[in-house]
Formats: sequence, structure tokens, C-alpha cells
Amino acid sequence: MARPIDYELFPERLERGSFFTFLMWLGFWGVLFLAGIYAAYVVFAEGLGVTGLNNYFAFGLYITFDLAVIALGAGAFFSGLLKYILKMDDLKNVINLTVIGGFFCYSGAMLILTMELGQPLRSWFGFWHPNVHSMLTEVIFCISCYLGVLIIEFVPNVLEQKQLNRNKFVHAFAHNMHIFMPLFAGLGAFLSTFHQGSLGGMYGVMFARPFAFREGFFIWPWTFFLFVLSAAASGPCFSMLIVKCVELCSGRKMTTWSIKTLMGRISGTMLAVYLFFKIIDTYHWAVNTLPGMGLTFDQVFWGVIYGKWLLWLEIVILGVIPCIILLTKSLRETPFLFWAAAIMNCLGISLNRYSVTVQGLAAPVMPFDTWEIYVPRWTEVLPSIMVIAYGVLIVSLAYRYLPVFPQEKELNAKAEA
Amino acid sequence: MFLGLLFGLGFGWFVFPQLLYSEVTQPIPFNHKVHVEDAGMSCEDCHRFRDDGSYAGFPTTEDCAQCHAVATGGETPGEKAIDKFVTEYVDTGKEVVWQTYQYQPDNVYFTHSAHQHLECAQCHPDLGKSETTPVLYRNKITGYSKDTMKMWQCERCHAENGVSNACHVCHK
Amino acid sequence: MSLTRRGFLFVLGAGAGVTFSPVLWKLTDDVSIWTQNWSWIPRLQYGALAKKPGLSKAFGGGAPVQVLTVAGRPAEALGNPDHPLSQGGIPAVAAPEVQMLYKEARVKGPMKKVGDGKFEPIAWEDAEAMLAAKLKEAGAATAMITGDVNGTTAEVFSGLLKGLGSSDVYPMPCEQQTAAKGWQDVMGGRGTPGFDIENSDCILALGADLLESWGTPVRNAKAFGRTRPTGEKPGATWIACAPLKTRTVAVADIFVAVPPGGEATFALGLANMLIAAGASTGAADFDAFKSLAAGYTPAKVQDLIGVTPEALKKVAEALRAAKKPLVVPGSAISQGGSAVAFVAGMALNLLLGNVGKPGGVRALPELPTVVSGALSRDKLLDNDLVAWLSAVESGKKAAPKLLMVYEANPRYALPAAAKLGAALDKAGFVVSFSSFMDETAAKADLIMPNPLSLERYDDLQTPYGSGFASYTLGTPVTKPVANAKSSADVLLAAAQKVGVNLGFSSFEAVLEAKMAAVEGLSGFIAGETQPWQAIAQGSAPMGAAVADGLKKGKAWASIRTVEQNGIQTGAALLAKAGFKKPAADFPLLIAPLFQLNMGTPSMAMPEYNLPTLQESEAKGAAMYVGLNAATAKAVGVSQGDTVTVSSEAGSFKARVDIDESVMPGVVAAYLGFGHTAWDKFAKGRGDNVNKALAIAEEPGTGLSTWAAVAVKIAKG
Amino acid sequence: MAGNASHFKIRWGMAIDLDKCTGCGACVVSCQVENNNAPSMDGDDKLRTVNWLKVYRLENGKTFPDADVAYLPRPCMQCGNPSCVPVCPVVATDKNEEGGIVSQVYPRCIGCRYCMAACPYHSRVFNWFDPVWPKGMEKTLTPFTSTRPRGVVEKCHFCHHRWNMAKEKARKDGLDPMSLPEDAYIPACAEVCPTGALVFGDLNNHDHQVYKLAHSPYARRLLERLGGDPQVYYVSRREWVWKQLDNYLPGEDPAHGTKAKGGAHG
Repeated sequence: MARPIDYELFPERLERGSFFTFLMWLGFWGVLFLAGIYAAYVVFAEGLGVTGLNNYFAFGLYITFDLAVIALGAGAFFSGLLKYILKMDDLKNVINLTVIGGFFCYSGAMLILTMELGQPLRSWFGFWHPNVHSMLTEVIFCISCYLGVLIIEFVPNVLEQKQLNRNKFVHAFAHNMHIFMPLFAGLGAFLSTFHQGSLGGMYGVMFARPFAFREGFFIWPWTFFLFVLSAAASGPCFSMLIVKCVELCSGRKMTTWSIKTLMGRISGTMLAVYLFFKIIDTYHWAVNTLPGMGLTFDQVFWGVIYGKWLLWLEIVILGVIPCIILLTKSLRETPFLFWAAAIMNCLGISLNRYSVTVQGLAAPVMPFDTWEIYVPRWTEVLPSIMVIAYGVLIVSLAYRYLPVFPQEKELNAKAEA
Repeated sequence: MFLGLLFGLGFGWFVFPQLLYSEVTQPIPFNHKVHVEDAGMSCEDCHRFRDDGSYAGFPTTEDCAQCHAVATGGETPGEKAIDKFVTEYVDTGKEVVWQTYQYQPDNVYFTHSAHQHLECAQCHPDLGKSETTPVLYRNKITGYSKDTMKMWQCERCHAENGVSNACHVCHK
Repeated sequence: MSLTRRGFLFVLGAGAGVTFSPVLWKLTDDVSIWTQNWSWIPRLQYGALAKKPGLSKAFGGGAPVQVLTVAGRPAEALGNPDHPLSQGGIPAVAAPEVQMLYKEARVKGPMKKVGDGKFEPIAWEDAEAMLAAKLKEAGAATAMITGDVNGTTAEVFSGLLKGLGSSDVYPMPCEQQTAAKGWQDVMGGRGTPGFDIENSDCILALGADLLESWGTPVRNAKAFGRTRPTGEKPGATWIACAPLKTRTVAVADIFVAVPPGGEATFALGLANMLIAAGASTGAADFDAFKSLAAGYTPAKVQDLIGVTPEALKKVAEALRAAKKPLVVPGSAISQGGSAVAFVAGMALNLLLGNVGKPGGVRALPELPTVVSGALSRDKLLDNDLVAWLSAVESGKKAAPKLLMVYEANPRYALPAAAKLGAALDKAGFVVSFSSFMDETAAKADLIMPNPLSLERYDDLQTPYGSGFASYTLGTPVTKPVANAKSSADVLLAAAQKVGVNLGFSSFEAVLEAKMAAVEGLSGFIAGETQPWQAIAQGSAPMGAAVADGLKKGKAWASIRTVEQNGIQTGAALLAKAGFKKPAADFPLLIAPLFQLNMGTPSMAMPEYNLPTLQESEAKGAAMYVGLNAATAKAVGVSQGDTVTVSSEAGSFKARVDIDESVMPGVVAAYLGFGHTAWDKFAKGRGDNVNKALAIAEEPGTGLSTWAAVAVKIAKG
Repeated sequence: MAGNASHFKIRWGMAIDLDKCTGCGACVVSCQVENNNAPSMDGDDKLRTVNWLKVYRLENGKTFPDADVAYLPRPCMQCGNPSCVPVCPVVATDKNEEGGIVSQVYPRCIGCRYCMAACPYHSRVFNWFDPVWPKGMEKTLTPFTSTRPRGVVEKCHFCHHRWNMAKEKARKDGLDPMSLPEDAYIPACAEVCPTGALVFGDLNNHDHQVYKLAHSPYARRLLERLGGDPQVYYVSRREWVWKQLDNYLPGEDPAHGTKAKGGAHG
């Protein structure tokens, strides 16, 4: 087999597909990426009026998507936490991938966040004129800092690129950075926990929005903790899904089944903890918080589009069921059920982010106010696709040129022989 | 590398400010000294409060025309300035667009009436005795004057003096 | 390699240098400041603030305003606190009056038609020459429509036409015509009926949308507000009868649902009860009235219009219990009202004995005319535009060779638009004096734009409904911002050209003469004493510097009334009254609504008024008609359906809003939508209800009315 | 939670008589003109409009002939415990200790719209596009409120420039600018209202009418039980109107029961 022309750039002794196919692949996602860039241009040039957002839906797809990718990107911090702090050494086999996943999720979220702002050129005011009382300030700080941490965590992996690593300085630098990784992992875990929490806190503190409001502990509403837990619950699953996608696309094995199920078990455990509190929280909200505001549980749901089925879907179908699968050995060991549970878990957490954002704003508070329906426009959909495309591009490039998966060589040795 | 550093610093500290600001002169050369010392006018004759308590800032063409209604036909710089004013503004009924060194944008509300206990020159250039008006350096990006007071300056003084820093105290 | 390396290091150093200099930081800051003052967003202009009195005529009743000026430039219209017709209040249509100076639909200068819907700017000289030539050519076949009956401009128009040998000067349909017909022709009254709402302690709005658009709505609302100090016991009882909860009804104490056309029946039912309780009047025809009213037993009233005996009794009791009760009859849309209903309402006032008394009906004198040959206002109001156009349409009368239209938009605002539009088509040459490209101007042959009311001299003589006579001068607040010329001046000049001597060469001079004439009457400048206070006291302050006060925007007011001699109840006419339930082919009655935020017959809804629309009224391209659920079910429509509402005269499209405040058998519809000219803000929103308002000739008075139009409603 | 604004020296507030408001819309128009809101084709769309004061039509939900309607003008409630202020990440808005107005600095706003999400009254609106005035109409801008670009949030601020002007006038006349006569400062909406349904004044000043109205047994506040401590009071003698002003569980009676804070302080 002829070697692809970029062979010299490949990770040590690994096989990769044809350069042309790879270019086509990049081209496909590149077009989607550029379409998102065009949408961003339209939004920046015309104003947010070109989106489906409005006075009732101050937040919409942008924020929902941001929250979802940030939660899913939490695989990075949580795996880092487990590996470096809690010394779960098995995770070294996927840690690079979780970092890459976190990196593209967070940097993608930042891209969308700037679009979401009406005045992106003033975004630095968040640092210069911070309001310490605002959960959003915490989010801005922690997300930015954590993205920095992710970059630092990602850099050694990049520097291990075969050609780059030949440079002695680069080699030494990369090696030294590895030594400091536990420090950054700890810092990342701290920052990430906080902003995952603050994202939830953002909603929980809105005391005049009965659908979103939650009582809490000290300055943190319960949603603060729920968001942390749910992020930890979905992140590892999402990382495994990326691995699975890479495997499907490349036709090669990247890591062992046991590592995957380990991650699944971690997810399942966190999901169980999360659901335990989520169910208590929902019950308390329905029977105490809402009536205290003069509302009944029934009143905050409406029609089909904002019906209660969303809540049941989120908690039972996409929560309890995957949790049971991931925690039950026999079910977990069935690949089909395992992957279904992973997908459901991620969907459930994303649905949670959607509900708290869109339905939280749709539920009218003034008795004479009306339910309104939010329909995102292409200017919101394309940038979301752009982030997905961006993620695919990053992972594809990383897979092709960086030594991401330590077990790859070993696992595919037989096939190659 | 050191050369580069010097270059960068030089550009940033010396060249850049020159690029950033344009020089603006007053539309009519104005001699404060003549008005104050020779004509015996007081500052408040032109820079006065209106009856509703608002500050008029600059005099209107009508105000100036009380003395300068007809061209002098003279050749001195002062007379030429007067004639420029008369022919271009009095005769056409236009207002002179005097430039404010302490320019503040529309979103700022500044009331002179609450700041009367301060000396004018604490904020403004002291032009009462000068024969010319200084050049105004206008920021090409923002349109602000180089002397436009920054928000932190307003806030600091308010805070030091126990005056409210509420949004609406200074913004509209 | 070394060179690149050196270059690389240089760039690195330069980067570090720049980072340690203000460049990046300053740029970051400046760029954000740049976003705060984008050059394409207009800046504010500063200067001395002042308030100049002005007179808005956006609304027929007139709205005296104070215009806030900045360095002489008008910025905002506010109410005029001293003026008794404003008292600081302002109707929604006049609130953006200053902004309307620059309305997109404004006609920028004189234009002549060069093709269908195509115009070409021409010079004023040419336009005026063309007008003079057309006047000469048409002579006695000249006609004029004016939308302003309260201004002295009407004297200029009627004087000119008289000089040409024509009597075809017509006001746009208005409430006052119905009142004049009923009061003067039927009841034998003198003067113009005025309603001293301020001094009354029980007001019955008989069909009139008193607090929204009837007569002097801001004055009415102020009177209403004064009688009910917030949080305290109301000082007056407000009763309203209407087919739905109009804006007036929304704040009334007692609501009686009366179908359109049922007002006379309701009034006679009340008369029945009042007479039974001992009420009487010295009118010569009282016996006839009494026996007529005797027939309107509560049971019969209920049978005819559905008002329960209890509701009837409640109203009768409230009127009887009041010290100064007052009935205000009127049309919900201030035009096309029934004279029979008006007379029935006024007969109640006779029974209540309030005529000429504080808090009652006050017959107001007309102000003297000053233009030679001009019609008095009463005479002008006798001219029935709708009847004349109907006759032109059917060929019974000759079409005018020249038709001039002033402050009116007959193409849009007349009932039975299809039929009357055909009559307008027959006119030989149409001159529009409109300030805006309205539907009439868009089809005119020549447009000679009038300045807006804030740009011109104008005046306001006792608007209909007011309880006192008044005069207000309108002085320009600004020079015209378009190339407009006062129509009154244009016509005064044209009169001279065609050899008609009106005695004046400028409209300003006409107004000077008017002011002099007013000064000669007994009256005073309102302010410290308001006219209703003077009425209550029975004495007015002595007249002071009237002209001076008028020029300052204050109102001259007079509490003088006209002596009555032998006023009658109109029993003979009322005997012909009878509520006709709609027949099967058109089973519903339409309740048209005139809300000032949605524009007026002459003014399309200003763009600033869009946020005042309720979602149940109009949104985007849709306009809603209101029906209650039972009615909707009966006719097979439901919420949101697109429907066609049609009558004998025509139809319009709308969407259905289920409004439970609308009485059964009635469909409520808003005037003011469905414009086809103007600008993007007014065009393409809803449909024109006027199209379906079928005209009827009222038996006994011959008046053209469209007060009780039967319609049908169908999906699609 | 509520009432942290009660120690302010002056607390501007409004009492709106819902039995007097006819829904004519004059306040809505004057508000826009006074504060330089550009006219917009979206003006009639509450989801996209940029005007600050909206009049809602309330219905009692009954069928004819028992159906009743009322109109409710909704300015900003200027909450004592605003939900919008603490959430702003960049301190672009505050609850002013001087006068108790929730005001905003447009050039500070980054347009994140968190405040809009937090406010249950929809008092805050967003500039979805740059404002555009029909040609020439920008000459009618008042000098009171700066024009806002796209991408920033804005809201009713009780025409606070009028307060500033009243203070300037007081200083000129040698009076105390912090102790103005009752009618020296009123917002544009209250000034032009034909029925006088909008009463404005200092809720802390026992001589002001608004103080008395706030303590009337007929006064209620919108969504009072959420704890926002609004400074706008609604006065009505109609019980069904009270029910529309807050959320009540079945069996709760707006006439008694939950009315906790209204008029309890001052």
C-alpha cells in the first residue's frame, strides 16, 4: 500500500487512510464550518434581530447549545480529576481524548458566546467591570480561565507530534509540562466545577422565574450542584462516544472495551447521584417552591411543545434508564445497550439544558401573560453545526497527526500483521 | 530581539498616539483675554446658566452678535476672526460649532449646576487669560477629545465626596 | 536561515514591546467606546429648552398642545396644562405630532399627476396657476370637501365657493351633523348642544365612546378622572351603553349592553321609567312623548334589544338619584349617527330637567363668521356629503368639474367606499391639499400640500361636545419642513385671481379678524378659572387681554348659552323609531370602533402608535374582529379564523378574536386599518371597515346614517 | 428578601388606577417620543418591540354578559429587590440608592440579556437591530435620552432626566434639590395621561399622594409574592383585577391572605 503523502507527520508507526480521502473529509466539515462562519457574519453585521431570539426568549439555541457542549465537555475535567487527583491510572488511555473533547467543546462554546452577546466588542467588560454578585460573571471568568487550562493540557499532546517532538527544546518542554499536569488538572477541576455550577446557578437564582428558580445552600441554588453532577455524569459518556466515532470512522480500535465500560460505570455512578438529587429537587420544587409563588405544577407546563412529557423524558427515559443500564453489569456489557445508554445519557442532560433555558423563559409569570413559542432560525442553527464541524475537524486532525490513543498500536497490531 | 523590543515600545508609546489623534482647531480663533481684560466681560456673560438651571455652555451666535453684528473690514488677526464670524455665522444665521475640550458623549449626563462649588479650571483648560485657543486632540476611533474625562475619574471624585454613583446620576 | 531567525526574533521583540505599550489596551478600550457612539446612529442635538403652544389637528376635535423645542427645533408634543380642552392631557394620535413632520408619507411639495399613481413635482407658481385656471373653468361646478369644521378655514372655502356660484362645500361626516339635525330641526332647539360633563354627577354615555374619541375626549377623560380620585369613593356615576366593553365601558360603573341602533329604544325605556316615577317636562309635545314612552315597557325593551328590566331600572335609578344627571347621546364612531337616537337621548335630558343648567345640556352660541359670503358652521353642517355623493354616483346630481379636498381622506374614510368612491371618480379634476400621500391624494390630479398643524396658522372653534364655547388659536411652532403652503392662503390668493373678493389676502389676517370678533363677545381667557368652574359658580371672570392670551396658546372661553324657546321632545320623529333586528341574510350587527391611537378619518395610524395596539386588535398584517364565543359558534367561526365580513355595501377581511365582552349578535371592528397609500408603517395592515358600512337614509330626518349596519360573516 | 430599598431617602414610585385607565395609549406614545425610541415595523409585536411601556388588556375570563375588561399599563416596576440587577455581569444596571430607580448605562451593557431573562414583567427590551428613523425624523430627537445602538438592553427609568432637570431648576431657584414639590418631577407617561390614572411621587414622602395610594386597601402590586418589592402599585376596586396581578393557588383569596408587604413599609 502506498503511503499517504503526509505519512511523515503521522504518529509513530501508525497507519492512516489516504490523504485524499482525508482532505475530502476535512472539506465536507470545513464547508459546514464556513457556513457557520457566514451565519456569524450576518449576526454581527445585522444584529441579533436576524435570529429567532426575542424579548421573551432572551436565551435560545445559542445558550442551550453552549450549556450542552459545556456539560458534555466536562469529560475532560472529570477524567482529569479521576486520573491525576484520584489516581485512577487506567484513564491515562483516554485522557488525551477527553482533553481534546473538552478543548473543542469549550472553545466552540466561546465562539457561540460571542455571537450571543449583543455587543461582542465589549465582552472584556466582564473582566474589567465584573459584578461579583452575578453567576454569569463567575461563568465568564471560569470558562475563560478553564479554556486556558485546557489549552495548556492540550499543548503537550500537540508537541508530541512526531516532527515537532524532534526538536529537543520542544521535547523537553512537553515532557516538563507533563510533570505539572496534576496541578493543571486540579486547577481545571476546580474551575470547571465552579462554572458548571454557576451555569446552573444562573437559572436557579432567577427568583422571579418560577420555572427556573431553586432554593439552595448559602449563595448557591440547588441547580448549581445539579449542573456539576450532571456534567460529571454525561462527560465521560460523551468522551466514549467520541472514541466510538473515531473507531467507526477509522475502522481501528482506539481503546479497550474495559476502559469504555469503566468510563460508563463512572458515568452511571454520577448519573445515579445526580438523579437522586434531581428527583428530590424536582419534587421539592413542585410541592413547595412553586406553590409558594402561587403556582401549581400543572401551570408551568403547556400544550405539547412545553408539556410535562419533556420532564418525564428527561428524568425517566433519558435518566433513570441509562443509569440502570450503565450500573448493571450484564446490561452494560451488551455493546448495543451500552452505547444506547451513553447516547441517552448525553441527550438527557442536553434536554435538561434546553428545558431550563427555553421552557424556563416560556413559562409566563404574570397571570395575564401568554405562552410563546420559540423557533430558532438558520442564523442560530448553522453556528451550532459549525461547532460540531469544528469538533470533528479538531478530532480528525488530532487523530491523524497526534499520538492521542496510547493503546492504538497494541490493539491493532494483529490486524496490521 | 532587543531591537524589536525597542521598535515595539517606540511605536506603541510614541508613534501610535500620533496616529490615533487628529488635531482640531476652533472654527473661529477666539481671544479670551481681549474679552475679559479689554472688554471687561465676566466669564458668566458667555458661559452661563439658563433660567431652567441648565448650563448653556457656549454662547449662541445671537449672543455674540450683540457686539459683533457687523464686519469690521480690518486686517488684524482679531478683526479677521470677527469678520469671519459675522459673514459666516451672523449673516447666515448659523450657530458656531465650538469644540469642547471636555467633550462627553450623549450617554453622559453632566450637570454644571451640581458642580458649581468647583473651580472651572479643575476640569477645563484655563483659557480666561489666553489669547488663543489650544488645539483639540480628537481620537479618530472614538471621536472623544484627549481630555475627555474617563468614567473612573468621575466615579472616584463622587465616591470621595460621598456623592451617589448610581447609573442615572451620570448617564442618560 | 539566520536571517529568518533574526527576523523572527525581531518580530517577537516588537510584539513584546507593543504589548508593554498602550497600543493594545488603548485600542481595546477605544473600540468598545466606538461601539457606544456608532456614526450611523443619530446623535442628540442640544440647546435651550422651551415650550411653545401649538394646536394639533390630527384629530377633528383638536388637541391643544405644548411643543417642547430644543434650540427652537420642535422635539415633542405634550399636553397644554392651562387649556381646558387638554389640561395637560393628549390623545394618542396627537402625541407623535412633532415626529409626523418628517413622516415618510409626507408630500414634500406640490405635485401634478402624470399617470396612474405617478406624480411629478411642480413649482408652487405653476400649481397655483393651474388651480386658478381650473377654478375659472369649473366656476359653479366646483365642489369642496373639508375634514375640519371647527376651523375658520371652512369660511374661506365656503366664501370662495359662494363667489363661484357653488354651494357644494361639504364637511366630512361628523357627530355634530347628527346633533344639529336632531337638536335644531327636530327638537326646535337653538345653538349647538354642549355637555357640561365636568359638573355632572351621573353621566350616561348613550352609544358615545365618551372617553376615547367622542367630541372632546381628553376633556371628557379629565372630567372623568377628577370625579374619581384614585382609591377614594367616586364623585360621579358613569354609565355607558354600548354593544361591547369599549374603552369607555372598561372604566364605567354601570355597563348596559345595547345593540347598535338600539340606543333610542333603550332611551325610551328609561323615559318610561322616569315618567312613571314622576318625571316631566314642559315641552309642548310632552303628552305625545309620554304616550309614546308608555309603550316602551321594560318587557318590550327587553324583547326588542335584550336589556333586562333590572338593568334598565338600575340606570333609571342612578339617573334619578343623581343631583345633576346628564345623558350624552352619540355615535360610537363619531359619524353617521342616528338622529332618532340622538333625539331620544336629548329627550331624556329634558325629562331630567338639566337643559341650561350646570352639569346639564348647554346650548352653545356659534362664533361669528368673518369671511364675507362664508357659511355659518350650522349651515355648513347641513350639507350632507354622503347624500350628495350618493346622488352624484346615481347620476341624480351632476359631478363637480373641480373637486377640492382639505384635511380629509374621503377615498378611505367614507362609508360604502365602493359606491362613494365611484362618485369621486366622476369628479373632473381633483385637487388634494393633503399633507400626506393619503388614498385621496394618491388619486388626485394635483396635490398642493398643506403644512401640518404645527407649521401653520389655524384655529379651533368650540369643538362639538364641549360644555362651553371656546376659541383657540394655532400658531406655527416651526417653519414647514416640507415645501408646503397653507391651503387657506392658497385659496385666498386663488379667489383674488378668479375675481372673488373674500375681504382678506392672507389667512393670518382672517384669524386676526376672528380674534377681534371673539374679543367682542363675553368671555375670558381660561387658566386660573376654568370654564366649568365658572359655569358652576354662575359667573365668569371679566375678559382680559384676549388676543394676547390666544397668542400664548390659551383658550378663550365663554359660559354664555343660547336662550331656548319652545323646545320639543321630538315625539313625532321618535314615533317612527323602532329597533329592527337584522334579517337572515345579514344576521349580525357591526359595532365599528373609533380609537384615536389607530388614527382618524384624515390621519393614518402614526408609526409611533404601533406599540399601542393590543394583540386582540391587530398584529402585523392581521386585523381582528371581535365576537363572543356563542356568536362565533352560531356563525361557524373560531379564534384566529380568517373571515370576510360583508354587508349590502361591501366587505372587508379580518381574523376572528373571541371577545366575551361583545354582546351576542354583534361583531366589533376597528376603523383605521387597511390603508393602501401612506407609508410602509400604515400600509398593508388589516382591512378598511368603512367598505362594509352600508348607508341608510333615516326615516323622518332624511339623514344619511350608518349606525346600525347589518352584516354577515363567513370564513375565508 | 423584600424591602431592602426602604431605607432610601427618596423612593420614586407610581400608583396606577386600573379603574381609570382606558387603554388609550397616549402614555405609550409619549414615552417613546420622550426617550428617543425609533419607530419600528415590529412596534406591534411584543416579542420584538423596543418600547418601554406596554398596556395590557386584562379579561376576567367570564362569558357575556359577565365578561369584564381592564387595561394595565406596565412601566418598569423599579423593584426594591430587582431580579434583573444582581444578575448583570458587568454592573451595567443598578438599583439606585438615590431615588430608588433601577437605571442603566447603555454603553456598559454587553447585550447578554440575562436581565431580560430574570425579569418576569418583560420590562426590559433589547435592540434587535440598530434604530432607524424615517429620513429627517432624527431631527425631532429630544436631548434627554441617548440613542441606543443594536445589541443593548434598555428599560423604563421613570424619565429620570426629568428629575435631573427638576434638580437643576431647584438649584437655580435656591431650593433643596432633594426635597422637590410633588409635581416638580413626573415622567412623561403620567404627565400626558388623559384620565390621570398614573400618579407619580415619592413613596417615602407621607405628603405625596402616591404614598397614600400605596397604603390604600385597594392597592396591590404585580407579582408581589415573588419578593421583588415593586415600587409600582396598582389600584382597583375590582377583585377580579387583583387576581390578575399575582398568582394564587385555588382557595387563596387576593383580598386577604397573601397580601404581605403592600404598604407595610415607608
